[in-house]
Amino acid sequence: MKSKLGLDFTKVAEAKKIARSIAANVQDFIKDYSTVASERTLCRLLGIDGVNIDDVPYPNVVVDYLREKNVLEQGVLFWLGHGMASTGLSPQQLAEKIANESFDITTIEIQRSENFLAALQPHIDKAVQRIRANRKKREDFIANIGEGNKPYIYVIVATGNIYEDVVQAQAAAKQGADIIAVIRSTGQSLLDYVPYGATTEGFGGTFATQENFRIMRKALDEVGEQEGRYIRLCNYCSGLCMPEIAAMGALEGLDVMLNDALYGILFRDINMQRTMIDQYFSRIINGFAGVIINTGEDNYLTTADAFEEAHTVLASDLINEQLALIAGIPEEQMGLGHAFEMDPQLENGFLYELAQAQMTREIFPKAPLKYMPPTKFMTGNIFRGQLQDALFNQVAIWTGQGIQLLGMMTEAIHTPFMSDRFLAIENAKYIFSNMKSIGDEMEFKENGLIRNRAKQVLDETLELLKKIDYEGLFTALEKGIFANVKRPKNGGKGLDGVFKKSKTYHNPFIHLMKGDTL
Amino acid sequence: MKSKLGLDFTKVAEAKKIARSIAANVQDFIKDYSTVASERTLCRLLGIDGVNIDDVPYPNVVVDYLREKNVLEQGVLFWLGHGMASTGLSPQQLAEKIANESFDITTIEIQRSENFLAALQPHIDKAVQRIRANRKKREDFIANIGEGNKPYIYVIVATGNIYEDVVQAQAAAKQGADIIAVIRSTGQSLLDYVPYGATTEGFGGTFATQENFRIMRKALDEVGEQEGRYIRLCNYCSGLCMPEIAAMGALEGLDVMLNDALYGILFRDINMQRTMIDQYFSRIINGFAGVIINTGEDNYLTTADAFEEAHTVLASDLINEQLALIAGIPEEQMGLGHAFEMDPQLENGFLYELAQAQMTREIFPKAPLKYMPPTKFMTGNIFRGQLQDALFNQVAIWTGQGIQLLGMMTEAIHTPFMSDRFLAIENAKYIFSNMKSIGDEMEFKENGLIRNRAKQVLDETLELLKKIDYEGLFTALEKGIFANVKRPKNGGKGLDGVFKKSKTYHNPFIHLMKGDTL
Amino acid sequence: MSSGLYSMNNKSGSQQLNLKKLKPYGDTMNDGRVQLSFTLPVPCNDEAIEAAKQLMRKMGFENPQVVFYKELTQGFTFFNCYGESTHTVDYTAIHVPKVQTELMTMEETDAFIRTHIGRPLVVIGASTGTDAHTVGIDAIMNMKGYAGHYGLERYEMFEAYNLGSQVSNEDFIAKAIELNADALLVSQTVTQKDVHIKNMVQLVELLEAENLRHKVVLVCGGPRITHELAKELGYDAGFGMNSYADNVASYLAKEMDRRVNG
Amino acid sequence: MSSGLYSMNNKSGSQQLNLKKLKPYGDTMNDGRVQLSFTLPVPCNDEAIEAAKQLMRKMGFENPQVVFYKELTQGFTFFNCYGESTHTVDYTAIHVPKVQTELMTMEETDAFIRTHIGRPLVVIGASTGTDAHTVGIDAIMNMKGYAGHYGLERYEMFEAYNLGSQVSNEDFIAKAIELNADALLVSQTVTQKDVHIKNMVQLVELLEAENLRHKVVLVCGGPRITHELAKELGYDAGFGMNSYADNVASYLAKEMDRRVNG
Ligand code: B12
Ligand code: B12
Ligand SMILES: Cc1ncc(COP(=O)(O)O)c(C=O)c1O
Ligand SMILES: Cc1ncc(COP(=O)(O)O)c(C=O)c1O
Repeated sequence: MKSKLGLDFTKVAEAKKIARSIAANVQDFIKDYSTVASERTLCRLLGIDGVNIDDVPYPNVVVDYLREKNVLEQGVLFWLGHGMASTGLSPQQLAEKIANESFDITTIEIQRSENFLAALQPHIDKAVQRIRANRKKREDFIANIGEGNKPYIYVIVATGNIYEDVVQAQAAAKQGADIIAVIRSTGQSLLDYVPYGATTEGFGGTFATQENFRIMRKALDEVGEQEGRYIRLCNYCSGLCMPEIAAMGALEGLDVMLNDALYGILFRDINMQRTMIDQYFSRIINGFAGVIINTGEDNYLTTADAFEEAHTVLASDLINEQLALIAGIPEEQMGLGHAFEMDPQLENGFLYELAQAQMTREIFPKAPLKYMPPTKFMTGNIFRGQLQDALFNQVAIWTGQGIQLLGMMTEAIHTPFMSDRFLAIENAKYIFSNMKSIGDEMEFKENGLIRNRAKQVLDETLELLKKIDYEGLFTALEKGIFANVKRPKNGGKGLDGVFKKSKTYHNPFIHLMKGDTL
Repeated sequence: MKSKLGLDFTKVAEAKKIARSIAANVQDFIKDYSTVASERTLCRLLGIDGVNIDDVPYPNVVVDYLREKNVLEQGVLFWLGHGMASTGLSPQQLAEKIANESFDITTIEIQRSENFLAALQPHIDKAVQRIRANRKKREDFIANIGEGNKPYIYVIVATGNIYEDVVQAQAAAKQGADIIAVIRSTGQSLLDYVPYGATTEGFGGTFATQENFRIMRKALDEVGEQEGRYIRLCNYCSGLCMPEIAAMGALEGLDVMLNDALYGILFRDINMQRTMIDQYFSRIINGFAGVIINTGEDNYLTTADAFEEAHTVLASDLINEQLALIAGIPEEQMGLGHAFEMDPQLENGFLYELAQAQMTREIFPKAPLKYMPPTKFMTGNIFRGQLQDALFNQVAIWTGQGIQLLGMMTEAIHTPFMSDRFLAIENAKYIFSNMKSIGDEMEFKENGLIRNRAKQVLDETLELLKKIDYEGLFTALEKGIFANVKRPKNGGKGLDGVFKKSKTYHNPFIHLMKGDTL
Repeated sequence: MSSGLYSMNNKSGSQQLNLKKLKPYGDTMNDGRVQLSFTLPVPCNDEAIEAAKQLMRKMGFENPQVVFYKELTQGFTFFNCYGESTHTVDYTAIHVPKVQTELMTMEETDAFIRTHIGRPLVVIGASTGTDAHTVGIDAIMNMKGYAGHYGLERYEMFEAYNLGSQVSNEDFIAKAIELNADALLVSQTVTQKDVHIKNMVQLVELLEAENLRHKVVLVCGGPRITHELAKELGYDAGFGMNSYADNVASYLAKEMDRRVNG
Repeated sequence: MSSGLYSMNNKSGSQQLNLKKLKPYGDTMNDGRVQLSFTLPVPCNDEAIEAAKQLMRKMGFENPQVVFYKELTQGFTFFNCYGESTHTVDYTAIHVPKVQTELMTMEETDAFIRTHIGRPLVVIGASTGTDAHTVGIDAIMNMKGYAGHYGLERYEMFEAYNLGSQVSNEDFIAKAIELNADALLVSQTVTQKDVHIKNMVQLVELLEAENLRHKVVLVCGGPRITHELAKELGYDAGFGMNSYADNVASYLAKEMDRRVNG
């Protein structure tokens, strides 16, 4: 396809090459480390679930125990494998034994490596098969019953109560939503555990729990069948439990997950080493589960200026693309983030937004780009808000975005009412239909504002990437390269959950899952 | 300027030629006739104003009197001129004498033609000078203080109370309106007289009276000076008093007037002969006063389908252009009407609207086109209404329309609240600024939907014009050619006010005013 | 690792729908959330915001929130607000006066009239007074109908006369007498300053003066007309938004049957 | 030619503004017009529309009009309505609790503190609890400020510490003790399920427990914060939308002066 912007694709290739080098350097660090969250993830994949009498999830019980005993660097699988081999108990039984009887698993006899692997294998297979089956179920549904057109209409539910969320989600699906994202309760990303069970009390969102995932997945299958359209379920795995939630999502058939270490670093003050390590494993799981990841570059523009800092979004997308490739995620599952966040007062702002969206489209041709609505410049004036969202929807249909996070006219006021969501979906559907072929009809003037804007952003991106490559991503983050936010390499939350893997550390899932796509 | 649509301008020229022939045939009929309204207009131009004790306006008193006496075919100027010459009274005094003392002006001695003309001349001069002065005042204001950019933002006020209208009008001007239209009370166009004085009680609008014109003109001058922007005043002269109101507007410094016999015929069931004759004189006055006329083709699409019947709008615009040229109106004063009225459910409706608006722009390059908002498909859903109006505003800024009649989100509900108008202006200003250069940036694909649509409408228009030319405009109207409405040539209101002019009939204003532009 | 830290216990019972105490719904049952916007004729300042909140409190809103305000022009301030309504409605007790007729198709209606009355009904319709809106009455009467519902002119058992718009009540009645109409259909669109009320009441008065009122089925319609309002004004039935020829045809057939055959 | 036909006499007196009985304004003084939208948890039918109207009547609306309705999903119907409010507000009696300080410029505030207090004031600020929104507190504190108002860090007579976001109340107090802070600035953005109220009240309780409450000027701010709410929760002052560093700086200077010099 010819560039509508006259983009110089040799520059794009160069940018991708530099981003690859940046990502490779990060990966070079990651490969030697694991974290408490990654280990808990392995517990979950082996089927450990539930909470003890103090409401502590068993994966935490196990991992915390090993950490207290200072043997975590061998990895949880090492201990569970040997534990199973010598006791004949299942992972879940072991976990419960540790929790309730203070069973000291670290004192068991270390077996021969075949026994240890043989004990693990059925549990590993079970996890892998369950995830494969979920993926197959999704693909069959889409093949046999169908799905919505792109841009997928993505809306959030955020009542705090999973049962109320179901009502809202089904309503949205009936109105035309293709993806339902259940927003998490504020602060969940800082919890170093995943809450358990169905929950009905969250703030600004509903807790991400495996039971809640299950309840919502079922509700969406139901309404999807009624509507003859597969309805995707989205949740968040950024935060201190990144890979754990990715695993829960894989086990429960989630379709889309917000997955971005950079978001956690910048907006949740999570330690960069911790979350980069977690991200690697979480993405491997997402990739294997056929989950589309969403990255969080759009958030940069809530604190930085959308016109001045457009190139930081593109640079970050390019780095995120390479980090995702390393984790085996195919381009078709990369919902790279960008946003419509320019000041509505900016003269010709629409044309600049259009330029940037088209540019992003052309640079990541296969990715189901995730496009975020105006948020920063939304006000209590809901009537103007409707318009800002309409222009955003126009840019999306014009430039062929993949996932359209619908803007709500009440963005500055509250998490959406049922009626807000209806009006937002109506807005999107009207624009998408009324302007359906606009992208095909329009050509951008040579040397006009639009082409020049795209060129400028690409040039600035290239400069920035070179700088980041030179000093390394971590240092760049320390200097506040993204979103005007500075984070120290050893600061933030969760660094104490990072450990260097010992020589006997073992995680077969990486090998099994990476790059396995249907 | 090159056509962005690839329009075939030889076809445009052909269409204009046919329209010229249609208009010439109509004019051929008009030239021999006058009407009670045209005669009352002459009374007003000579300074006759006020009402008798029964609230009957003196112009009506005089003309009705002459009609009763069966001497109207000589024209009111004949009798007033001779009356003045023989009594030495002013026109106003003569009118009062007729009203109060049943003075029989038809029995006075007929003077020599010089005396009669000499008696009229000072009054004629006074009228002409007053109108010229108004025009000069407007032009000076614009030159010295300034005016808004095109598209001019046009909003209506319609409280029924002129003083309340003033509050609303000044508010709108402060928010950015360039033109304030005072909507008339429902049914005024069917009155065969013009109400008198300041009025505070109207339905769906405020009566058009000379005093109301004066009050509003003053209010707009006031706010215009505060805002440093000339604020145009608009009212309606379609209806049974077409030329009378045109004269009042000229005397009070109005800037824009809805002036369209076709509207009256189709939507008010006014007799076509009557209103075509009235239109001719009213347009001469409008032209001389520097008033921009607005035609009513947009209304066709409230009863006919906007996609199917687009060519009827263009055909009517072409005829109206020629009729206006015959009355001496320069192209720069022709606010030819068209509208954004397609069903919002129509796939690619936006692209068709864009095609038609651009086509209209290119066919009438100098005209300050009057562009009407969506009305027919507006519903009680004000939140969607905002969006329909936004798309309309987009087409306007994209295609360079002249006068933008802002849509109101409450179109289906009530005449605008003060806040509705604010939100509509905010909508327009946001779109006009945020998409300012879009027209310059975009090129339409060869052979695309847009270019093909424009071509199709032009072709259909040509066919239609040929048909109308063949059978004559009056017959075409009888057959329901416009707006799916059929009107008989001798039906409707006001035919009894038409008379054939006698040989001695005299109206020097036509000669004085026609084609006199600054 | 305290239990408090990990506890996610459900703290408040989920709200239940109670049709006897129906409340608005924002995102949670019985949250009472309502959006309002209005203008107050005062300058924009803290007192204006407080006035807006006090007004909302009087309307029965808890936690009134002014989320946007803007001075529209000197002395007029616009507000966008949200509040939680404390009022409830007993939904189970609601009885809406309705045009009590089951809907019949065109064919059924024609058959019904043929059997029960045995002759076509004469119906005249108009947009009366100064109202120039014809699309509504045309939707009901014209052959081609509206939104897929054929108009009365297409029915075999209606003799339908559409007088168009701006028909004075006097002319309307004269035509009714001339045609010996069974039913009169009045369309009213312009409602500003209650002009439609005045006009519709005048028609009833004129009909009564002519001793005609009880001889015709008198029906009105328009976007702001309800059956309730129609009854109040002395009409037999009223039809609002989203009503079509089949609604009024079914009604007329049944009503005439009632009148003729008791 | 009857006089009636031509008469245009003013029939009803024009409405007058009465500040003691303030009413909403649509297009005519005292018309009381208000726009509302809400959802009722009932299916879409005539009874639902009537329920919406009854609700509006309870709110004190005359002539309640449902101009749009739509079933959002089975059992939930959305309404857009207009009505004429009968409630009035006595605008002349409104007294809004305000942060009673005249605004000073940065230079004036610095000079004031220099003269009246003689040392820089120590101020710590944070977005507390789980709230991750920093833009608001940054707007108040950061050197560069916001919307053309420099932040406290730029003032010579403030020693300003911005702790960022997600700061627990415990950590916040610890820092206050460590720095011997004169004033504490709390920013709260997320208000869903009143999480801000809980969090802000907890801070006051902790301060009281530490016997620190009276030793500091305690200020909060955020888009849904009002001075009234702040006072209710035991804060000294609250700042909402459209407040900037100069507002809070002026207040702090005057308030400290009051406390120190009586
Ligand atoms: C089209 C239109 C016009 C056209 C009318 C053309 C024509 N030949 O009818 C034109 C351009 C001429 C026009 C002019 C004016 N209009 Co107009 N117009 C409209 C518009 C855009 C659509 C109305 C319409 O056709 N609806 C479609 C039909 C099918 O719906 P309906 O009428 O509701 O009919 C349905 C039902 O109500 C019912 N029904 C209706 N009648 C009857 C009768 C019976 C017996 C039954 C059983 C059922 C029934 O069945 C129909 C099918 O479901 C509305 C705005 C809007 N979007 O609603 C404004 C609107 C109605 N107009 C309005 C006004 C004020 C005017 C003017 C008075 C403005 C002026 N001062 O110049 C003029 C003059 C007309 C006059 N004096 O009446 C206002 C009325 C405000 C109010 N509530 O008082 C509106 C709401 C616009 C606005 N916001 O200002 N208008
Ligand atoms: C930017 C933003 C974010 C960014 C924050 C980045 C950052 N570093 O701050 C990101 C993307 C991270 C984010 C995340 C979330 N957000 Co957020 N976010 C916004 C957004 C778009 C703008 C807020 C903003 O920056 N405003 C600009 C500043 C300058 O205004 P301000 O805060 O009001 O501050 C002014 C005054 O209030 C005052 N002020 C403020 N604080 C103080 C303090 C003092 C002492 C004083 C004197 C004055 C003062 O002065 C300032 C200048 O005038 C709003 C929507 C909107 N348009 O308002 C949603 C919004 C605030 N977010 C919301 C939510 C729910 C969240 C999440 C919880 C969603 C989730 N579950 O994932 C998350 C998590 C964050 C959390 N737990 O807190 C909701 C809150 C709903 C509610 N009322 O409860 C909003 C309204 C969006 C929505 N409709 O859902 N968000
Ligand atoms: C990539 C990413 N992850 C996570 C989140 C949500 O974060 P939290 O659950 O921490 O509030 C966002 C918010 O937009 C995001 O963009
Ligand atoms: C050309 C023209 N004249 C007059 C009017 C208004 O007509 P009336 O005053 O008859 O309602 C319109 C309405 O849109 C119009 O388009």
